[in-house]
Amino acid sequence: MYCRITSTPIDPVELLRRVRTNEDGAVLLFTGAVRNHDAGRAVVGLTYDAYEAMAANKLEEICEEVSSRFEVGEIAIVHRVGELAVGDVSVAIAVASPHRDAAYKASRELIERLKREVPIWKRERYTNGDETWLEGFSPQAPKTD
Amino acid sequence: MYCRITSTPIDPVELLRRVRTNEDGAVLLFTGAVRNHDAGRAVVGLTYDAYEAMAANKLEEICEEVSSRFEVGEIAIVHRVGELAVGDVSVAIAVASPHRDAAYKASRELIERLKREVPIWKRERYTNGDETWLEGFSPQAPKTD
Amino acid sequence: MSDEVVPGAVIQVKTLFFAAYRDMVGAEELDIQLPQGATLRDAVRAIRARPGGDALPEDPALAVNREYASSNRVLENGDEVAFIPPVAGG
Amino acid sequence: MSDEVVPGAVIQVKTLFFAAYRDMVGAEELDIQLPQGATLRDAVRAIRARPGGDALPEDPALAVNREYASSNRVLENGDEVAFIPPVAGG
Repeated sequence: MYCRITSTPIDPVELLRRVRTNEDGAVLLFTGAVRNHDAGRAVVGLTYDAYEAMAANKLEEICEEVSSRFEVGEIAIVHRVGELAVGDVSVAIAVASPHRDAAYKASRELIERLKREVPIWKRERYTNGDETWLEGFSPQAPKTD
Repeated sequence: MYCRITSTPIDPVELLRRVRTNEDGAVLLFTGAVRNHDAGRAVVGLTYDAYEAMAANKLEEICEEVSSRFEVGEIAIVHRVGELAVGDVSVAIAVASPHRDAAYKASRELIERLKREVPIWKRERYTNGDETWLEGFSPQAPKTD
Repeated sequence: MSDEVVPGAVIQVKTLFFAAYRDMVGAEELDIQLPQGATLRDAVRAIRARPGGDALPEDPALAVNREYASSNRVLENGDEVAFIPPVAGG
Repeated sequence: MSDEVVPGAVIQVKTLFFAAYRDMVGAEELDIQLPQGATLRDAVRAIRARPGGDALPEDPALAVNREYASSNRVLENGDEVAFIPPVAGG
Protein backbone atom coordinates (compact mmCIF):
# COMPACT_ATOMS: atom_id res chain seq x y z
CA MET A 1 0.00 0.00 0.00
CA TYR A 2 1.42 3.33 -1.06
CA CYS A 3 -0.55 6.53 -0.33
CA ARG A 4 1.00 9.91 -0.84
CA ILE A 5 0.26 13.61 -1.19
CA THR A 6 2.97 15.14 -3.39
CA SER A 7 3.94 18.53 -4.74
CA THR A 8 5.98 17.03 -7.60
CA PRO A 9 4.67 15.62 -10.91
CA ILE A 10 3.05 12.17 -10.71
CA ASP A 11 4.59 9.34 -12.74
CA PRO A 12 1.80 6.85 -13.50
CA VAL A 13 4.29 4.27 -14.79
CA GLU A 14 6.04 4.18 -11.45
CA LEU A 15 2.68 3.40 -9.84
CA LEU A 16 2.06 0.54 -12.27
CA ARG A 17 5.47 -0.89 -11.39
CA ARG A 18 4.79 -0.55 -7.67
CA VAL A 19 1.59 -2.55 -7.64
CA ARG A 20 2.06 -5.40 -10.13
CA THR A 21 3.24 -8.82 -9.01
CA ASN A 22 3.27 -12.16 -10.80
CA GLU A 23 0.11 -13.12 -8.91
CA ASP A 24 -1.87 -10.43 -10.71
CA GLY A 25 -3.78 -10.88 -13.93
CA ALA A 26 -5.12 -7.32 -14.02
CA VAL A 27 -3.85 -3.85 -13.22
CA LEU A 28 -6.16 -0.87 -13.47
CA LEU A 29 -4.76 2.64 -13.52
CA PHE A 30 -6.99 5.67 -13.10
CA THR A 31 -5.52 9.09 -13.78
CA GLY A 32 -7.30 12.37 -13.28
CA ALA A 33 -5.94 15.34 -15.21
CA VAL A 34 -6.70 19.04 -15.42
CA ARG A 35 -9.21 19.74 -18.19
CA ASN A 36 -9.21 22.88 -20.32
CA HIS A 37 -12.89 23.54 -19.57
CA ASP A 38 -15.37 23.22 -16.73
CA ALA A 39 -19.04 24.10 -16.65
CA GLY A 40 -18.63 26.05 -19.88
CA ARG A 41 -15.65 28.13 -18.75
CA ALA A 42 -12.15 28.02 -20.28
CA VAL A 43 -9.72 26.83 -17.61
CA VAL A 44 -5.98 27.53 -17.52
CA GLY A 45 -5.20 25.47 -14.45
CA LEU A 46 -6.08 24.25 -10.98
CA THR A 47 -4.45 25.01 -7.64
CA TYR A 48 -4.81 22.14 -5.16
CA ASP A 49 -4.69 22.69 -1.40
CA ALA A 50 -4.70 19.86 1.15
CA TYR A 51 -4.61 19.24 4.87
CA GLU A 52 -1.63 17.10 4.03
CA ALA A 53 -1.07 15.06 7.17
CA MET A 54 -4.75 14.20 7.51
CA ALA A 55 -5.16 13.59 3.77
CA ALA A 56 -2.36 11.01 3.76
CA ASN A 57 -3.86 9.26 6.82
CA LYS A 58 -7.31 9.28 5.27
CA LEU A 59 -6.00 7.83 2.01
CA GLU A 60 -4.36 4.98 3.94
CA GLU A 61 -7.55 4.32 5.87
CA ILE A 62 -9.56 4.19 2.63
CA CYS A 63 -6.99 1.89 1.00
CA GLU A 64 -7.12 -0.48 3.96
CA GLU A 65 -10.90 -0.61 3.93
CA VAL A 66 -11.07 -1.17 0.17
CA SER A 67 -8.33 -3.85 0.42
CA SER A 68 -10.35 -5.71 3.01
CA ARG A 69 -13.57 -5.56 0.98
CA PHE A 70 -12.25 -6.67 -2.42
CA GLU A 71 -9.84 -9.42 -3.49
CA VAL A 72 -7.12 -7.11 -4.67
CA GLY A 73 -3.35 -7.09 -4.38
CA GLU A 74 -1.35 -3.91 -4.03
CA ILE A 75 -2.88 -0.43 -4.20
CA ALA A 76 -1.06 2.84 -4.86
CA ILE A 77 -2.61 6.32 -4.73
CA VAL A 78 -0.86 9.63 -5.25
CA HIS A 79 -2.57 13.02 -5.19
CA ARG A 80 -0.79 16.16 -6.22
CA VAL A 81 -1.00 19.60 -4.58
CA GLY A 82 0.10 23.05 -5.75
CA GLU A 83 -0.34 24.79 -9.09
CA LEU A 84 -1.24 22.49 -11.98
CA ALA A 85 -1.63 23.35 -15.65
CA VAL A 86 -4.06 21.86 -18.17
CA GLY A 87 -3.04 18.25 -18.86
CA ASP A 88 -1.16 17.78 -15.57
CA VAL A 89 -2.07 14.63 -13.63
CA SER A 90 -3.75 15.54 -10.33
CA VAL A 91 -4.39 12.02 -9.06
CA ALA A 92 -3.36 8.49 -9.99
CA ILE A 93 -4.76 5.26 -8.55
CA ALA A 94 -3.26 1.88 -9.43
CA VAL A 95 -4.88 -1.38 -8.32
CA ALA A 96 -3.43 -4.83 -9.04
CA SER A 97 -5.58 -7.90 -8.71
CA PRO A 98 -5.67 -11.57 -9.67
CA HIS A 99 -9.04 -10.91 -11.36
CA ARG A 100 -10.32 -7.85 -13.16
CA ASP A 101 -13.73 -7.56 -11.54
CA ALA A 102 -12.21 -6.78 -8.14
CA ALA A 103 -9.77 -4.31 -9.71
CA TYR A 104 -12.56 -2.30 -11.38
CA LYS A 105 -14.72 -2.24 -8.26
CA ALA A 106 -11.87 -1.32 -5.94
CA SER A 107 -10.55 1.40 -8.26
CA ARG A 108 -13.95 3.01 -8.57
CA GLU A 109 -14.55 2.92 -4.83
CA LEU A 110 -11.14 4.45 -4.16
CA ILE A 111 -11.70 7.46 -6.40
CA GLU A 112 -15.26 8.00 -5.15
CA ARG A 113 -14.21 7.89 -1.50
CA LEU A 114 -11.18 10.07 -2.19
CA LYS A 115 -13.44 12.73 -3.68
CA ARG A 116 -15.90 12.58 -0.78
CA GLU A 117 -13.67 12.12 2.25
CA VAL A 118 -10.10 13.27 1.73
CA PRO A 119 -9.38 16.90 2.77
CA ILE A 120 -8.21 18.27 -0.56
CA TRP A 121 -9.54 21.36 -2.33
CA LYS A 122 -9.12 22.91 -5.73
CA ARG A 123 -9.19 26.44 -7.01
CA GLU A 124 -9.97 26.85 -10.68
CA ARG A 125 -8.09 29.48 -12.66
CA TYR A 126 -9.78 30.88 -15.77
CA THR A 127 -8.45 32.48 -18.93
CA ASN A 128 -9.89 35.86 -17.90
CA GLY A 129 -7.87 35.88 -14.66
CA ASP A 130 -10.73 34.90 -12.32
CA GLU A 131 -10.18 32.18 -9.74
CA THR A 132 -12.65 30.28 -7.59
CA TRP A 133 -12.66 27.45 -5.06
CA LEU A 134 -14.75 24.64 -6.50
CA GLU A 135 -17.81 23.30 -4.72
CA GLY A 136 -17.22 19.91 -3.13
CA PHE A 137 -18.67 17.25 -0.85
CA SER A 138 -19.31 17.81 2.85
CA PRO A 139 -17.56 14.95 4.61
CA GLN A 140 -19.73 13.07 7.10
CA ALA A 141 -18.80 13.40 10.76
CA PRO A 142 -18.75 10.14 12.72
CA LYS A 143 -22.14 9.42 14.33
CA THR A 144 -20.75 9.15 17.87
CA ASP A 145 -17.53 10.40 19.35
CA MET B 1 -9.49 5.02 -32.18
CA TYR B 2 -6.53 2.69 -32.27
CA CYS B 3 -7.12 -1.09 -32.34
CA ARG B 4 -4.26 -3.47 -32.98
CA ILE B 5 -3.19 -7.08 -32.72
CA THR B 6 0.57 -7.13 -32.21
CA SER B 7 3.37 -9.66 -31.82
CA THR B 8 5.68 -7.16 -30.08
CA PRO B 9 5.59 -6.08 -26.41
CA ILE B 10 2.84 -3.63 -25.48
CA ASP B 11 3.82 -0.23 -24.10
CA PRO B 12 0.96 0.98 -21.88
CA VAL B 13 2.47 4.47 -21.62
CA GLU B 14 2.27 4.90 -25.37
CA LEU B 15 -1.44 4.07 -25.13
CA LEU B 16 -1.96 6.67 -22.41
CA ARG B 17 -0.27 9.26 -24.61
CA ARG B 18 -2.38 8.28 -27.61
CA VAL B 19 -5.73 8.80 -25.95
CA ARG B 20 -5.36 11.83 -23.68
CA THR B 21 -6.36 15.29 -24.85
CA ASN B 22 -6.86 18.53 -22.93
CA GLU B 23 -10.62 17.92 -23.03
CA ASP B 24 -10.25 14.85 -20.81
CA GLY B 25 -10.44 14.81 -17.05
CA ALA B 26 -10.01 11.06 -16.72
CA VAL B 27 -7.96 8.34 -18.38
CA LEU B 28 -8.46 4.73 -17.41
CA LEU B 29 -5.89 2.12 -18.39
CA PHE B 30 -6.61 -1.59 -18.04
CA THR B 31 -3.75 -4.01 -18.50
CA GLY B 32 -4.04 -7.76 -18.45
CA ALA B 33 -0.88 -9.71 -17.70
CA VAL B 34 0.15 -13.35 -17.55
CA ARG B 35 -0.26 -14.73 -14.01
CA ASN B 36 2.00 -17.36 -12.47
CA HIS B 37 -0.98 -19.51 -11.51
CA ASP B 38 -4.37 -20.54 -12.83
CA ALA B 39 -6.95 -22.85 -11.29
CA GLY B 40 -4.35 -24.10 -8.84
CA ARG B 41 -1.66 -24.90 -11.43
CA ALA B 42 1.76 -23.21 -11.70
CA VAL B 43 1.94 -21.41 -15.05
CA VAL B 44 5.14 -20.54 -16.93
CA GLY B 45 3.50 -18.67 -19.79
CA LEU B 46 0.70 -18.28 -22.31
CA THR B 47 0.75 -18.65 -26.07
CA TYR B 48 -1.85 -16.46 -27.78
CA ASP B 49 -3.28 -17.27 -31.20
CA ALA B 50 -5.62 -14.99 -33.13
CA TYR B 51 -7.53 -14.79 -36.40
CA GLU B 52 -5.68 -11.55 -36.81
CA ALA B 53 -7.52 -9.79 -39.61
CA MET B 54 -10.93 -10.56 -38.12
CA ALA B 55 -9.77 -9.78 -34.58
CA ALA B 56 -8.61 -6.29 -35.58
CA ASN B 57 -11.92 -5.65 -37.39
CA LYS B 58 -13.91 -6.92 -34.45
CA LEU B 59 -11.97 -4.72 -32.02
CA GLU B 60 -12.72 -1.68 -34.18
CA GLU B 61 -16.40 -2.58 -34.33
CA ILE B 62 -16.53 -2.94 -30.53
CA CYS B 63 -14.70 0.37 -30.03
CA GLU B 64 -17.12 2.14 -32.33
CA GLU B 65 -20.14 0.73 -30.54
CA VAL B 66 -18.75 1.57 -27.09
CA SER B 67 -17.81 5.08 -28.28
CA SER B 68 -21.36 5.67 -29.43
CA ARG B 69 -22.90 4.43 -26.16
CA PHE B 70 -20.72 6.33 -23.67
CA GLU B 71 -19.46 9.92 -23.55
CA VAL B 72 -15.83 9.06 -24.04
CA GLY B 73 -12.98 10.56 -26.02
CA GLU B 74 -10.27 8.45 -27.61
CA ILE B 75 -9.98 4.69 -27.12
CA ALA B 76 -6.91 2.53 -27.74
CA ILE B 77 -6.78 -1.27 -27.50
CA VAL B 78 -3.81 -3.50 -28.21
CA HIS B 79 -3.80 -7.29 -27.83
CA ARG B 80 -0.63 -9.29 -28.09
CA VAL B 81 -0.17 -12.67 -29.78
CA GLY B 82 2.65 -15.22 -29.64
CA GLU B 83 4.58 -16.63 -26.68
CA LEU B 84 4.25 -14.61 -23.47
CA ALA B 85 6.00 -15.17 -20.15
CA VAL B 86 4.64 -14.53 -16.66
CA GLY B 87 4.30 -10.77 -16.14
CA ASP B 88 4.05 -9.92 -19.84
CA VAL B 89 1.16 -7.65 -20.79
CA SER B 90 -1.32 -9.50 -23.02
CA VAL B 91 -3.85 -6.70 -23.46
CA ALA B 92 -4.04 -2.99 -22.75
CA ILE B 93 -7.12 -0.78 -23.04
CA ALA B 94 -6.92 2.99 -22.59
CA VAL B 95 -10.04 5.17 -22.48
CA ALA B 96 -9.97 8.94 -22.15
CA SER B 97 -13.06 10.84 -21.12
CA PRO B 98 -14.19 14.22 -19.84
CA HIS B 99 -15.79 12.43 -16.84
CA ARG B 100 -14.71 9.32 -14.99
CA ASP B 101 -18.03 7.48 -14.88
CA ALA B 102 -18.09 7.05 -18.66
CA ALA B 103 -14.43 5.96 -18.66
CA TYR B 104 -15.04 3.18 -16.12
CA LYS B 105 -18.16 1.92 -17.86
CA ALA B 106 -16.61 2.01 -21.33
CA SER B 107 -13.38 0.33 -20.18
CA ARG B 108 -15.27 -2.49 -18.51
CA GLU B 109 -17.50 -3.04 -21.50
CA LEU B 110 -14.51 -3.10 -23.85
CA ILE B 111 -12.67 -5.83 -21.95
CA GLU B 112 -15.85 -7.91 -21.45
CA ARG B 113 -16.75 -7.75 -25.12
CA LEU B 114 -13.16 -8.42 -26.16
CA LYS B 115 -13.17 -11.61 -24.09
CA ARG B 116 -16.51 -12.79 -25.48
CA GLU B 117 -16.36 -11.76 -29.13
CA VAL B 118 -12.85 -11.30 -30.47
CA PRO B 119 -11.28 -14.39 -32.11
CA ILE B 120 -8.25 -14.80 -29.85
CA TRP B 121 -7.22 -17.97 -28.01
CA LYS B 122 -4.69 -18.85 -25.37
CA ARG B 123 -2.71 -21.96 -24.58
CA GLU B 124 -1.45 -22.24 -21.03
CA ARG B 125 2.03 -23.67 -20.44
CA TYR B 126 2.70 -25.30 -17.07
CA THR B 127 5.87 -25.89 -15.08
CA ASN B 128 5.62 -29.65 -15.68
CA GLY B 129 5.72 -29.17 -19.47
CA ASP B 130 1.99 -29.69 -20.10
CA GLU B 131 0.10 -27.28 -22.33
CA THR B 132 -3.60 -26.79 -22.89
CA TRP B 133 -5.93 -24.49 -24.81
CA LEU B 134 -8.06 -22.65 -22.29
CA GLU B 135 -11.83 -22.87 -22.31
CA GLY B 136 -13.47 -19.73 -23.60
CA PHE B 137 -16.75 -18.15 -24.65
CA SER B 138 -18.75 -19.29 -27.68
CA PRO B 139 -19.35 -16.15 -29.73
CA GLN B 140 -22.98 -15.61 -30.72
CA ALA B 141 -23.79 -15.91 -34.40
CA PRO B 142 -25.99 -13.15 -35.78
CA LYS B 143 -29.72 -14.04 -35.55
CA THR B 144 -30.37 -13.61 -39.28
CA ASP B 145 -28.02 -13.56 -42.20
CA MET C 1 -26.30 -14.86 -61.54
CA SER C 2 -25.18 -15.96 -58.08
CA ASP C 3 -28.81 -16.57 -57.06
CA GLU C 4 -29.32 -19.05 -59.82
CA VAL C 5 -28.34 -22.63 -59.02
CA VAL C 6 -26.74 -24.34 -61.98
CA PRO C 7 -27.09 -28.15 -61.63
CA GLY C 8 -23.69 -29.77 -61.02
CA ALA C 9 -21.88 -26.45 -60.52
CA VAL C 10 -19.42 -26.27 -57.64
CA ILE C 11 -17.87 -23.49 -55.57
CA GLN C 12 -14.54 -23.47 -53.79
CA VAL C 13 -14.16 -21.98 -50.31
CA LYS C 14 -11.13 -21.59 -48.09
CA THR C 15 -11.61 -22.97 -44.57
CA LEU C 16 -9.47 -21.79 -41.64
CA PHE C 17 -8.81 -23.49 -38.30
CA PHE C 18 -7.49 -21.96 -35.09
CA ALA C 19 -6.28 -23.10 -31.68
CA ALA C 20 -7.86 -26.41 -30.55
CA TYR C 21 -9.70 -26.83 -33.88
CA ARG C 22 -6.40 -26.61 -35.74
CA ASP C 23 -5.01 -29.38 -33.57
CA MET C 24 -8.11 -31.54 -34.25
CA VAL C 25 -8.15 -31.04 -38.01
CA GLY C 26 -4.37 -31.06 -38.29
CA ALA C 27 -4.37 -28.11 -40.68
CA GLU C 28 -4.46 -24.31 -40.61
CA GLU C 29 -6.23 -24.01 -43.89
CA LEU C 30 -8.08 -26.30 -46.31
CA ASP C 31 -9.65 -25.51 -49.68
CA ILE C 32 -12.86 -27.46 -50.15
CA GLN C 33 -15.37 -27.75 -52.94
CA LEU C 34 -19.12 -27.64 -52.34
CA PRO C 35 -22.18 -27.73 -54.58
CA GLN C 36 -23.43 -24.32 -55.58
CA GLY C 37 -26.05 -23.14 -53.06
CA ALA C 38 -24.28 -24.87 -50.17
CA THR C 39 -24.60 -23.32 -46.72
CA LEU C 40 -22.15 -22.99 -43.85
CA ARG C 41 -23.77 -26.09 -42.38
CA ASP C 42 -22.74 -28.03 -45.49
CA ALA C 43 -19.16 -26.81 -45.10
CA VAL C 44 -19.11 -28.05 -41.50
CA ARG C 45 -20.44 -31.46 -42.61
CA ALA C 46 -17.76 -31.68 -45.28
CA ILE C 47 -14.97 -30.91 -42.81
CA ARG C 48 -16.37 -33.24 -40.14
CA ALA C 49 -16.35 -36.08 -42.71
CA ARG C 50 -12.55 -35.76 -43.04
CA PRO C 51 -10.05 -37.62 -40.82
CA GLY C 52 -9.98 -35.90 -37.39
CA GLY C 53 -12.88 -33.69 -38.42
CA ASP C 54 -15.39 -35.54 -36.26
CA ALA C 55 -13.64 -34.09 -33.18
CA LEU C 56 -15.12 -30.71 -34.16
CA PRO C 57 -18.51 -29.84 -32.69
CA GLU C 58 -21.51 -30.23 -34.99
CA ASP C 59 -22.44 -26.57 -34.60
CA PRO C 60 -19.25 -24.56 -34.11
CA ALA C 61 -19.12 -20.75 -34.23
CA LEU C 62 -18.28 -19.70 -37.77
CA ALA C 63 -17.24 -16.62 -39.67
CA VAL C 64 -17.54 -15.84 -43.36
CA ASN C 65 -15.13 -13.27 -44.72
CA ARG C 66 -14.20 -12.17 -41.19
CA GLU C 67 -17.74 -11.67 -39.86
CA TYR C 68 -19.62 -14.07 -37.60
CA ALA C 69 -22.32 -15.84 -39.60
CA SER C 70 -25.14 -18.25 -38.85
CA SER C 71 -25.08 -21.79 -40.19
CA ASN C 72 -27.81 -21.22 -42.79
CA ARG C 73 -25.64 -18.65 -44.57
CA VAL C 74 -25.34 -19.52 -48.27
CA LEU C 75 -21.72 -19.61 -49.41
CA GLU C 76 -20.27 -18.09 -52.53
CA ASN C 77 -17.25 -19.07 -54.54
CA GLY C 78 -14.06 -17.73 -52.92
CA ASP C 79 -15.54 -17.20 -49.44
CA GLU C 80 -13.20 -17.46 -46.46
CA VAL C 81 -14.84 -19.69 -43.85
CA ALA C 82 -13.33 -19.71 -40.34
CA PHE C 83 -14.10 -22.31 -37.68
CA ILE C 84 -14.01 -20.31 -34.40
CA PRO C 85 -13.36 -22.22 -31.17
CA PRO C 86 -14.70 -20.60 -27.98
CA VAL C 87 -12.69 -17.39 -27.73
CA ALA C 88 -10.36 -16.66 -24.82
CA GLY C 89 -8.61 -13.34 -25.33
CA GLY C 90 -7.59 -11.00 -22.57
CA MET D 1 -8.06 14.29 35.69
CA SER D 2 -9.17 15.41 32.26
CA ASP D 3 -12.75 14.41 33.04
CA GLU D 4 -12.85 16.76 36.00
CA VAL D 5 -13.85 20.35 35.23
CA VAL D 6 -11.88 22.84 37.29
CA PRO D 7 -13.86 26.14 37.51
CA GLY D 8 -12.12 28.90 35.58
CA ALA D 9 -9.58 26.56 33.97
CA VAL D 10 -8.87 27.07 30.25
CA ILE D 11 -7.47 24.96 27.43
CA GLN D 12 -5.67 26.11 24.33
CA VAL D 13 -6.36 24.57 20.94
CA LYS D 14 -4.83 25.20 17.54
CA THR D 15 -7.41 25.88 14.80
CA LEU D 16 -6.59 25.36 11.11
CA PHE D 17 -8.30 26.83 8.03
CA PHE D 18 -8.12 25.63 4.46
CA ALA D 19 -9.21 26.78 1.00
CA ALA D 20 -12.32 29.02 1.08
CA TYR D 21 -12.40 29.01 4.90
CA ARG D 22 -8.86 30.34 5.00
CA ASP D 23 -9.91 33.22 2.72
CA MET D 24 -12.91 33.98 4.99
CA VAL D 25 -11.00 33.92 8.26
CA GLY D 26 -7.91 35.52 6.77
CA ALA D 27 -5.60 33.09 8.57
CA GLU D 28 -4.15 29.60 8.15
CA GLU D 29 -3.92 28.93 11.82
CA LEU D 30 -5.19 30.53 15.06
CA ASP D 31 -4.54 29.54 18.67
CA ILE D 32 -7.65 30.03 20.77
CA GLN D 33 -8.45 29.57 24.45
CA LEU D 34 -11.64 27.88 25.59
CA PRO D 35 -13.06 26.96 29.00
CA GLN D 36 -12.18 23.45 30.09
CA GLY D 37 -14.93 21.06 28.96
CA ALA D 38 -15.57 23.04 25.77
CA THR D 39 -16.76 21.12 22.72
CA LEU D 40 -16.02 21.52 19.06
CA ARG D 41 -19.26 23.50 18.82
CA ASP D 42 -17.79 26.01 21.28
CA ALA D 43 -14.66 26.32 19.16
CA VAL D 44 -16.80 27.07 16.10
CA ARG D 45 -18.73 29.75 18.05
CA ALA D 46 -15.47 31.33 19.18
CA ILE D 47 -14.11 31.51 15.63
CA ARG D 48 -17.41 32.77 14.19
CA ALA D 49 -17.36 35.63 16.72
CA ARG D 50 -14.10 36.92 15.23
CA PRO D 51 -13.91 39.41 12.32
CA GLY D 52 -14.71 37.50 9.10
CA GLY D 53 -15.65 34.42 11.11
CA ASP D 54 -19.36 34.84 10.54
CA ALA D 55 -18.79 33.93 6.89
CA LEU D 56 -18.15 30.35 8.05
CA PRO D 57 -21.13 28.01 8.24
CA GLU D 58 -22.60 27.40 11.70
CA ASP D 59 -21.99 23.66 11.40
CA PRO D 60 -18.89 23.08 9.29
CA ALA D 61 -17.18 19.70 8.94
CA LEU D 62 -14.44 19.45 11.56
CA ALA D 63 -11.47 17.29 12.42
CA VAL D 64 -9.70 16.86 15.72
CA ASN D 65 -6.13 15.65 15.53
CA ARG D 66 -6.57 14.66 11.88
CA GLU D 67 -9.76 12.63 12.30
CA TYR D 68 -13.26 13.79 11.44
CA ALA D 69 -15.20 14.51 14.64
CA SER D 70 -18.77 15.45 15.54
CA SER D 71 -19.55 18.84 17.05
CA ASN D 72 -20.27 17.48 20.54
CA ARG D 73 -16.67 16.23 20.82
CA VAL D 74 -15.08 17.55 24.05
CA LEU D 75 -11.75 19.22 23.37
CA GLU D 76 -8.55 18.78 25.29
CA ASN D 77 -5.65 21.12 25.78
CA GLY D 78 -3.33 21.02 22.75
CA ASP D 79 -5.88 19.57 20.30
CA GLU D 80 -5.51 20.43 16.61
CA VAL D 81 -8.93 21.50 15.31
CA ALA D 82 -9.36 21.75 11.54
CA PHE D 83 -12.26 23.50 9.80
CA ILE D 84 -12.89 21.40 6.70
CA PRO D 85 -14.64 23.05 3.74
CA PRO D 86 -16.52 20.69 1.40
CA VAL D 87 -13.74 18.56 -0.10
CA ALA D 88 -12.95 18.56 -3.82
CA GLY D 89 -10.00 16.29 -4.51
CA GLY D 90 -9.48 14.28 -7.68
